[in-house]
Amino acid sequence: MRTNPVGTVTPRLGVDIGGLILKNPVMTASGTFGYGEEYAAYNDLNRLGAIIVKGLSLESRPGNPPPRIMETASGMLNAIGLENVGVRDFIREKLPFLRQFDLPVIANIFGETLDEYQKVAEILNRAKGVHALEVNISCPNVKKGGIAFGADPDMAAEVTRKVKGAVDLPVIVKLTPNVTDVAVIAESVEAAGANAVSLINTITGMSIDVERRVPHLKNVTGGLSGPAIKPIALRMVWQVARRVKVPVIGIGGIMNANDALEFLIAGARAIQIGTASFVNPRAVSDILDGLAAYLARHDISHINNLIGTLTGGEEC
Amino acid sequence: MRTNPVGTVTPRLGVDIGGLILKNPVMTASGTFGYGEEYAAYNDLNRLGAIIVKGLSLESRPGNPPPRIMETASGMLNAIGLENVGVRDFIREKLPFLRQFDLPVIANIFGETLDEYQKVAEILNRAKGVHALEVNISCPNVKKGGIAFGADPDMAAEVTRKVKGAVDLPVIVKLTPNVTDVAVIAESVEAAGANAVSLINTITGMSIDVERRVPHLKNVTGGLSGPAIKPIALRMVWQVARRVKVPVIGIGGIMNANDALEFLIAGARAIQIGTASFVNPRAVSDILDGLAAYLARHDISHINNLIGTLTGGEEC
Amino acid sequence: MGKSGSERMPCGEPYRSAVSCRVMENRRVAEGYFIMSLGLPAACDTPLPGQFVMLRAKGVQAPLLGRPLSVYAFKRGEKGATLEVLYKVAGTGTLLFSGLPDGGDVEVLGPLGGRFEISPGVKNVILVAGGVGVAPLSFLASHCRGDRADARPRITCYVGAGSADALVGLDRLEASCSDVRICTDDGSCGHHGLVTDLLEKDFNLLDSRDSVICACGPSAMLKRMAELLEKHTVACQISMEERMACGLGACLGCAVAVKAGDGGFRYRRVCKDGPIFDLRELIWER
Amino acid sequence: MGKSGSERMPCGEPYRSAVSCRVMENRRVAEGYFIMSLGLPAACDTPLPGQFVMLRAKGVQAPLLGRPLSVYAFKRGEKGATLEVLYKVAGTGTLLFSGLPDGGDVEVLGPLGGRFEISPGVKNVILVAGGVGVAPLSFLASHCRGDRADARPRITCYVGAGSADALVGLDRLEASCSDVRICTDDGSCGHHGLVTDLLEKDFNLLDSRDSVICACGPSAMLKRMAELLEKHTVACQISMEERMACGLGACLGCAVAVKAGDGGFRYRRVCKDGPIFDLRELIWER
Ligand SMILES: Cc1cc2nc3c(=O)[nH]c(=O)nc-3n(C[C@H](O)[C@H](O)[C@H](O)COP(=O)(O)OP(=O)(O)OC[C@H]3O[C@@H](n4cnc5c(N)ncnc54)[C@H](O)[C@@H]3O)c2cc1C
Ligand SMILES: Cc1cc2nc3c(=O)[nH]c(=O)nc-3n(C[C@H](O)[C@H](O)[C@H](O)COP(=O)(O)OP(=O)(O)OC[C@H]3O[C@@H](n4cnc5c(N)ncnc54)[C@H](O)[C@@H]3O)c2cc1C
Ligand SMILES: Cc1cc2nc3c(=O)[nH]c(=O)nc-3n(C[C@H](O)[C@H](O)[C@H](O)COP(=O)(O)O)c2cc1C
Ligand SMILES: Cc1cc2nc3c(=O)[nH]c(=O)nc-3n(C[C@H](O)[C@H](O)[C@H](O)COP(=O)(O)O)c2cc1C
Ligand code: FES
Ligand code: FES
Repeated sequence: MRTNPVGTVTPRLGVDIGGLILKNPVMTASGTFGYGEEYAAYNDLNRLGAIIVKGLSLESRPGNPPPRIMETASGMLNAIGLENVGVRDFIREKLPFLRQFDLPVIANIFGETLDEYQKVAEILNRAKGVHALEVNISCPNVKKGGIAFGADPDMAAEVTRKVKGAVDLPVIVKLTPNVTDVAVIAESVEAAGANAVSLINTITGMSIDVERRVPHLKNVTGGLSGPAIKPIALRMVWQVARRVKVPVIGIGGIMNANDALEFLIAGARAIQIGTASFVNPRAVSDILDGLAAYLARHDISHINNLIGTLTGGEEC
Repeated sequence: MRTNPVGTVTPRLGVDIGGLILKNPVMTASGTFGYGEEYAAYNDLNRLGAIIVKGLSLESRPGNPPPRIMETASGMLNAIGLENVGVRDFIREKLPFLRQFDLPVIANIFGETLDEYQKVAEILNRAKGVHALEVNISCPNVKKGGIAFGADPDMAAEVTRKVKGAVDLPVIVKLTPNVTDVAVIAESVEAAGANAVSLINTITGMSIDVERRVPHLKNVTGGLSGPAIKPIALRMVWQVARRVKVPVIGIGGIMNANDALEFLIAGARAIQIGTASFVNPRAVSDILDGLAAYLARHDISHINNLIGTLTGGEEC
Repeated sequence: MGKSGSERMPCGEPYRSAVSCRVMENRRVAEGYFIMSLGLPAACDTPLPGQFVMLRAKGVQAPLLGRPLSVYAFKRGEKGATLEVLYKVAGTGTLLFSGLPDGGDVEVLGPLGGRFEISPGVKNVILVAGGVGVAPLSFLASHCRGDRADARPRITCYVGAGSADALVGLDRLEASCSDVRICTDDGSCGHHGLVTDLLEKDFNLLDSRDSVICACGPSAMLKRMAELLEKHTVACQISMEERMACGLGACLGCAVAVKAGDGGFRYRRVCKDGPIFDLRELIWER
Repeated sequence: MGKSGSERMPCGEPYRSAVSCRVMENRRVAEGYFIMSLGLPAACDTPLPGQFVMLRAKGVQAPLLGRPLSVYAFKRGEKGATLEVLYKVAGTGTLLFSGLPDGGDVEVLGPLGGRFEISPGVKNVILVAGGVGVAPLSFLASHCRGDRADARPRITCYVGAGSADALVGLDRLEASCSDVRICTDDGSCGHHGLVTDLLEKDFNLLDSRDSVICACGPSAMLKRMAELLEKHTVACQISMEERMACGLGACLGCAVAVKAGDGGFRYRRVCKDGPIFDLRELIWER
């Protein structure tokens, strides 16, 4: 295990995510940091709060036909289609690399059925070097006619219970923004035992090539991420943080320390960096530095004294 | 009534919106074009497909305390709070100006109760020079604990029926994007008699001043509009256009003719220009010119031959 | 700032539009303060003191919205006109402006909004400028000079800034005003203290039917002035600031609260009903 | 393209990062085609033929993502190095690049991806360039020249473009190649027709164990080549293009379908597993 060579991790940044203690609140968002290897030459992985790996299913999945991505105004659409090596290959081929670091590994998981969720969770629970699970409930449940597990409070709770029942690891449930009231889903998974919730996953969008009159993505629709969605993500995090007691992890369009601070002030206990890593492979490190600098500049002794300290609004 | 001085309105652009015949599909979005006066020095209003005026309630409303707007990445948040002169003053003070033009006027209406919707609709139905109503069902129903009428299919249908029952004018129902499945709401208001649906209204978002730890908007949250939301709006329009038979009017982040074409190809019968008018007060005219140029360049004899002609996707 | 060539209104006038124009010079005049000169076509409208323009860097996607800047100077020349703005780097938009090279392209919408009104009888014009608030007031001062010599009022200008480095536009003010009184928060130039303190001292001189105060500055300064003027009757016009989207009165984004007849309040649009308001009309705390 | 100064890996190497560098020259070489020279720090890695960089204009918010461009030339100098890219204006990002002034700032990430592999035994290198596909091939040709004189393969280059105006980079190709054969779709220069037709004619010359084809161009060209080569055994490496987000292999956005052992397919990442692929490995229609 490598040690931190620069020592810029300040004790004032530590956070507790449903029993998982992180040295700071900066994590990588699933699907945007690979399995860590790709970014290890760009960042000292020992410094990160945690790494959340690309979503894992029971068997490997090829993903969707290309084109899979398209840039939009201040954002991007992706329809990767949850391509992944499968949970067993992950443990065999990817996890050993990550175990070298002083870095909590959070496995993002998904399934097409409740059983698949449970099985993936069980397998990971036995793996050495997995510190928590993040359950992606934003993928369509093929058995239920295309309605995502995450869009229904009862189904979301059911998935949560299944996964919780299968593991001793902390379980973070990752919520979809494509719902009428995300706080209702958050409350439901909290009641079902989730140790934390993370949000938001991507917002479904599309884009058309008007010269050829075809969608830019072969899959027609894709998930929108990046700065464009930040105001929506922030609003949802703020709504959820006022309704649940478990820690809330903020995700969506965080490009710099300022954006990260907005989420923390709105009530997020930690944050995840997604699309920003594509724009700047050192985004996670830069954001971490920026957070530390803000706390120092504002003389805030611990990040917990910043979290959820929004004041001054007058809701009408 | 003024005549069109340049004659660039080509017959190939005419569309039928639930019985209302427009000379072209380019309208102004409610709340972004005032009552027409502000933009009359910048655009020949006779050329527009229609004008949709700022939302009207039974009595005048002061709106929310400032700050009311904030720019975000490729978008803006607004919490105007439905400030308006009230339906009677509109008829007395604003409508006469609009009647000078060869321009269909669509009144955007909202209420805090079903009764208010009905009353506003009745008053407008008797006014000379109002050609259709657009019913904004995205505002919170204070009587029902903050849930928007538009987020519930049954309540959305109820508003639609009330308004339809009160008028002979074509009724367009304007849908909120802050829902799990916008097509369900669209189907519901179609069944309740809506002559057309328009979407999307703004997406709820927020933004924080991290130095002062206060929201940028006094109202904390506001509606996100502009290019940032275009992929989401386009996806919803595409989803709805496949599920309802009534015309669909596309709104959301349309900044130029290319954007407008995306919506038309996705199935929108007409489009509305909102935030773009703030960036370029001639946006509506420029977009109209661009649409005509596209049809000419692609040798498309009528815009109806373009609407809904998306091909080539492979949904997974 | 101009008109579109292609179409004409029934009256024969072309329709207006934002005008693309060139940055002739973009000069740093103090740390964080710049003066940008823009070359406008001859057909542009002549701005009046207190009016503003919405400025956007051309072809950029971000920021999306134009930024309101007061007219600092305007001059007609042989083939066109020159408009100057004096601005402070406050955030993304103004930072982008500050980096525009000479020869860069911007879009200008305007002139917009209302003007400072100095009625013919006025003998004393008192300007109160806080920081970059000097921009519209300097333009106003040069306008007063431009009127018939016998009708010219006496112009006294109070200028406040954080420190000597942030005192901008003094040269022009000095050319147009009878008297320029300076103060800085840190005492590095002129009076040590707030501009409103200096103003307070001179109050007996000011409070007259022949005087009018015109002010522009941070809202703390304007609020303090409102307190000062409570027990006086001298007229006071102020230039207000609020975030703007359209600049034309359509979006209702730039609301400020003013007193309504019934002791209540109503919102007015800074862009259309302002930016110049009667100081006593405004409600500072709601 | 470089390393960050502040932190070091356990091995003592600094961590990598995108490098800010200056546009030394951004020259239009034909209508819609530009060559941009970038000044890189001495510590940068040396790119290999076929590798690419992700380029972003510095400080702009749109476009968000970098744009992949092949390395067209690279030279180390006294104090640093110069990297050249040859690009065609295809949309928003490349349009923005084309407007960057000399002295402008860009961010460069790379060199990324794999290289064209010319094994020592190869006697004939056949390059097939469609349009701007000339960029990586020209760099490859200059590399082959750089090797030991006795080991140098013979390089023949087939270049296709829409018309004579769109033929770019010929000078350098001619300096590095034994033979440059030109064709244009409209016959305005060289052979009238597709580059693949010209190639087909020469096929008996090419199909040898000592030859390797390296190609880069529009997918229609590559597809046609795949058909041509079906009945031949000559090795063929191609540079593929797909939209990219990360350029590092993390996002899985740049997938292309290749044949899998079992007669099926699997996706490979252009940025990490490519951009150089064996032509015969690819699946063109799925
Ligand atoms: C009528 C009018 C005339 C103005 N004239 C001048 C002038 O001559 N010179 C000058 O330097 N500035 C002037 N301003 C202020 C100027 O418009 C803002 O500083 C500018 O819009 C900030 O944009 P930004 O993108 O740089 O900052 P942002 O990143 O948008 O914001 C930075 C800070 O400035 C505040 N701000 C943003 N927009 C405005 C606004 N419209 N008014 C006030 N504060 C704002 C924000 O709340 C934030 O605190 C004027 C404003 C108005 C309304
Ligand atoms: C490994 C690699 C090397 C490349 N080398 C060069 C080079 O040396 N010179 C050069 O001119 N171009 C090169 N390209 C293509 C170049 O990346 C695209 O033209 C560019 O990204 C288009 O960006 P844009 O914003 O200008 O266009 P956009 O507005 O994004 O799109 C315009 C059109 O280009 C297509 N396009 C967008 N991105 C890509 C992409 N990454 N690859 C292929 N097509 C794309 C779009 O589908 C669309 O049809 C390379 C691409 C790859 C993947
Ligand atoms: C290319 C890509 C792949 C993603 N893959 C996954 C995934 O496998 N599982 C998951 O839960 N979220 C996935 N996401 C969603 C991100 O983790 C994140 O929730 C979203 O991108 C919003 O954050 P951002 O705006 O910072 O990117 C993916 C996002 C992108 C852009
Ligand atoms: C300042 C502002 C005010 C608005 N007021 C209304 C309104 O009164 N009624 C309504 O139905 N929609 C209103 N909208 C929503 C717009 O009509 C439109 O649906 C939305 O802005 C999305 O389109 P855009 O991205 O093109 O702006 C308003 C939008 C803005 C930005
Ligand atoms: S900025 Fe739109 S009304 Fe003032
Ligand atoms: S661009 Fe991200 S994997 Fe290739």
